[in-house]
Amino acid sequence: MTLLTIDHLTKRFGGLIAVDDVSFEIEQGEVLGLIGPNGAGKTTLFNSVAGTYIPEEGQVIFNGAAITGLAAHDVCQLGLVRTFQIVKPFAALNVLDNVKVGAYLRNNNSQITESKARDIVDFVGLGDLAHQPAKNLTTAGRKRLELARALATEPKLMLLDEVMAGLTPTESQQIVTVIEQIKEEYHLTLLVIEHVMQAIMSLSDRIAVLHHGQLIAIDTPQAIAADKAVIEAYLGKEFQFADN
Amino acid sequence: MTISRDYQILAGLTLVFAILPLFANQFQLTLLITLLYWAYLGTAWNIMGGYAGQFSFGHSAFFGIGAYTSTVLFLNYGISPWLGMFVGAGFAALFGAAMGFLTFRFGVKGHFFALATFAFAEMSRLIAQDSDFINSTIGLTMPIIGGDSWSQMIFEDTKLYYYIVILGMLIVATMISIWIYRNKLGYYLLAIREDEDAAAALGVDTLRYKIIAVAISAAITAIGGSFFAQRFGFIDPALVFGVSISIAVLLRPIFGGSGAIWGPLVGAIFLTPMEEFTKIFVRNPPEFLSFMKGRAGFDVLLFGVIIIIVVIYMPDGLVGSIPQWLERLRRRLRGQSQSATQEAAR
Amino acid sequence: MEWKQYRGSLIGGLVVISLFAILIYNNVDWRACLEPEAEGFVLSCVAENTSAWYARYGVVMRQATVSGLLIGGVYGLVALGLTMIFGVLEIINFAHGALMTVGLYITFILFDTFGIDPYLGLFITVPLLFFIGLIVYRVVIHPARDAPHHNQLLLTLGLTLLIENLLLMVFTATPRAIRLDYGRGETNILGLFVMQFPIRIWRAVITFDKLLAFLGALVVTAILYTIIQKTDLGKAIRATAQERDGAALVGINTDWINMITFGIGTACVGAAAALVLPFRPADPTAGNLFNITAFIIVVLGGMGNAIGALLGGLIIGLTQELTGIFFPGSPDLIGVFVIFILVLLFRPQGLLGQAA
Amino acid sequence: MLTIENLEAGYGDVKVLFGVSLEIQAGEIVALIGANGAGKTTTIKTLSGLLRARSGRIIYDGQDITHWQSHKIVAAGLIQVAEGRKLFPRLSVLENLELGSFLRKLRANRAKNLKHVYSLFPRLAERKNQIAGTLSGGEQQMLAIGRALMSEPKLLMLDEPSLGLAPMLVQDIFNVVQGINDDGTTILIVEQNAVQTLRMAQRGYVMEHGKITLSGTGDELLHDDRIRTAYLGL
Repeated sequence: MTLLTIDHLTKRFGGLIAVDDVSFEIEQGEVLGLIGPNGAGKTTLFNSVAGTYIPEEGQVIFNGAAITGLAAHDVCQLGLVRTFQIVKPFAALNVLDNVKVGAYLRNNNSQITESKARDIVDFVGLGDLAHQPAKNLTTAGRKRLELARALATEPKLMLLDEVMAGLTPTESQQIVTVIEQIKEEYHLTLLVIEHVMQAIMSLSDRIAVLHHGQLIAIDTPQAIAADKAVIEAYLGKEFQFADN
Repeated sequence: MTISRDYQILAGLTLVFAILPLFANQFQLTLLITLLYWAYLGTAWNIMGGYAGQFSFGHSAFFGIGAYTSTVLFLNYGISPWLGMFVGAGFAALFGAAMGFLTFRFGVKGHFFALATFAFAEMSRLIAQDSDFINSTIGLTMPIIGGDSWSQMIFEDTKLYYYIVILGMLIVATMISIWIYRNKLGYYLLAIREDEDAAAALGVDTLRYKIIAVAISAAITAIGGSFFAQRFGFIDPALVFGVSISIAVLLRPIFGGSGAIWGPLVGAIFLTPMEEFTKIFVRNPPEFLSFMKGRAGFDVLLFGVIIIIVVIYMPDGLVGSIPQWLERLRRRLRGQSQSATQEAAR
Repeated sequence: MEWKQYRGSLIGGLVVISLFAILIYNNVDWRACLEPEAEGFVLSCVAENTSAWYARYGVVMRQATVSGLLIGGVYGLVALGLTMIFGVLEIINFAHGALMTVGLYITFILFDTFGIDPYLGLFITVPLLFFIGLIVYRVVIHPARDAPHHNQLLLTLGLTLLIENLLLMVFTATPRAIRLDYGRGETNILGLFVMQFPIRIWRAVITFDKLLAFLGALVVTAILYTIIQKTDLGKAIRATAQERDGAALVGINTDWINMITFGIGTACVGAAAALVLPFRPADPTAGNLFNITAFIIVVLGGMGNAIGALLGGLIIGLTQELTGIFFPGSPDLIGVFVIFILVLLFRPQGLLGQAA
Repeated sequence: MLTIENLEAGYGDVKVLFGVSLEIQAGEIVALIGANGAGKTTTIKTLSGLLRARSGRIIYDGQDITHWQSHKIVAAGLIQVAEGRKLFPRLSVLENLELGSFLRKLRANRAKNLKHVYSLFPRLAERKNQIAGTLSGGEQQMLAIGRALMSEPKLLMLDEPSLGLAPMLVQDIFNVVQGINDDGTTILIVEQNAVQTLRMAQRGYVMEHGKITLSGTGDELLHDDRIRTAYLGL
């Protein structure tokens, strides 16, 4: 079943076309990676889907409903949640309270919310730090917190924006494990922007490549790694020659 | 901290403040009334400025609406202030919601929002000064009834009754504040304060919750305005709509710790005696400072200094900073003992 | 959300429509106004328009307009200082008016104690206020430069309370006025020619001190504008306001620029103070009016916009005086606040500012 | 000429550089390449004093400049062309260039340097009165480089000069960079465009996760499969 359909989406900033007529679909239970060089329009695409920007053209259909141009909180209400590239913890609140903000979306009862948040905090491995203010967390901790908060809103689809940026390889590996566990345990569908290639290659079922705002390829990781257009986009035109 | 713990503290404080008047003379009782009154207003401001992080620099608008509504209803229609103050609260909440909707809807944020609240307050003052049906600049005076009347909330003989009223108001306001802080609304407001985009991404309707915060804060403030009118017996636009009210209202929570449940009360406990002290000081300064005798302005000057010091050195207020200082002190002590043992090891 | 995209053009449109309505109503050839031959075309257009307007409304209107424009020049100067500080430091300096009050008292002392003419005193008040600005920046603003915006606003509010009440303690609330012994009747202008004061333009009375305040404000504004536009320092200030990192990368000491800018901004109110003291007595809160109007002008003219400050000053000066006529009995400031809130709501980047 | 030892830096509580060490000899073109988020820009920002180093040392011309303020670093001839250009958008092209020689000791040579920049980029001379914010992307990049040249760099650091430019323009920019180097200016260039950069550079460093993982001459790196690994994770 198709969970999310992005249909001819275009987003402009003044004269700049940040997202240029992009269409693809995400199946229920799938992990779709989204890659592309700096400035390719990945985050803009995210923002246009998640309600931060209003796209000029095209449609976004989520779970059978058109969500184009809906406000971020309404999109979240429907079960589509996003994380931020630059993590945005509620710095003064402790870890548990951060997650409770997410959990309150489905629930008004403080006790139930608390125990649900507690479970999720333990699940992402922040159990020992539950009562630490979020500002005391390390980068890796903040990324986990970002995941936990998003998870607490009981989403069907999670958009992850560079959860591994700024992490050491070990930390990245741990986050990949957490994401895989999340996917299994909560039966989630994921759309993942990532620059750490190793991670995204192993995590994704399919990978979509954006370049200059356009979708230049969408395929399995193996096929993408061999794709001429993708290599060109990343390394420059002449890499094949240099390779020989 | 669980819910019951906050209410335990409140119960303990209530007990203390219930006993205190037994040992207080008339002067001290006045001081206590002033203290509780500012703690009450600070608590109201704190819901909007502290929890939701929407820095209001125009609370005098709500205060004045409250004061004028109950007073006009009382003087012109004989409606008891006990009822009138809730009507005033309703008006203030509506005004606050409208102001909030206009400003938030158009994305006015941060210091621009503060300026907008200031402009709204100044405008309401100017309108009040220009409105004949509320006696324009001359103001309104409560009748002298020659005694105490609970139904009219005028106590000419027994100050203690005002104390009881304001203590009750503070308890209710604090309970509301605690309830908000410990429930969904509070979490949402804090989330909005910390990061609006992140809150929206987690499903928080930020516009709606910000307006709710303004409305609640406005309503509580307005009731404080009604109390002021009853106790002081006289109001005019400069007095109740003036900038000085807006400043005074935010001073206690900022000093005590905005965004903390007990910040406004802690701020009031520290600042009220200090204010009183400076007044006495100016009235009767020591020999070498005799030139200050009778000079107005010293108390407010100190407030200015306090604000500057608070912003630079303790932006989290007393409630937030004291634990940090203790932590730093502990760390320093530990560091010293560590280096001492290292020395010894060598 | 869609509304957001249009609100700028809508408010702009409303302003333009109402302007045209006034012009057409007065049979003014508005087409001439659409040819921007010079930078001052808007102003000349306003002047032309107003002249037609006053034919109908008589002498009160004329007087209000002239007074409004004259004091508007000073408002513009005060706002220019505020907008510079905001442009570079991104701080809304609430103490701007209080610093002007300091300037008023300095001018008063110079006159009262040392017998120095206020206009001559400009050469003392301006540098003095510049240095006071530097000190205030170092001691109060600099330590909190990374604090959240509303805390910085609070900080300058605290500074206002401090200054106002310090002045109150020292000078008490009694207004301190000075009286020039020239500028009434026949006045010799620098030995060049003799003029009769007050002069009359369009049958409106213009006193010597107000005219001088207006001209002085224009001159100071022009000097400052030249400094900002032409000198390396001015370019560095603009560069820092536009792109702080870029400025650092060409070797500009941005922290130093912060301080200098605060000093210059404060020097502006020093000049304004010396210019208005002859007709506005000093009291500890005398700067408040200028402070509030300056905020509104800055919001109106667009934060960090020098031309906008001057234009906004004239508009606010006019508005203030004219609301007094259209709504008799209503305090002057109310129309100004209405404009303020409208602009905040609909065009927070200011009338001349670029869309965010 | 420039030695970095064990540099650590980051934003707020987030650490980005985990002990970066590299060396640049006078007259070289050195390339610093790597995937997005590897820490290249952070390295350059720390070098030019926009970011404070947490630990480690930066030695330039025999002086420890680790804790210098950026205007002092500029005065020493270490000039950065920043990612995103950091032009002054509402100043004219000429004013932008003039500010390049803001420092007093540079003002004497302003006219001469301006002539030099105009000869490198005739387009800038044509548009000298245009507001910088209205230039095209390629012109803005030229202006950014031109502004840096006005500061008489001894060591010029270019951060992603090809970002967002059409391929033909990229080649132009690279030619100019080569030319600047031929005139005797040492160059550190940060790029995603690995192939072209390594062709031009004498030596290169590859960055991953805030560390230098590979280094060698341009040719060596160009034929190293590990580059591909660093970029595509294969």
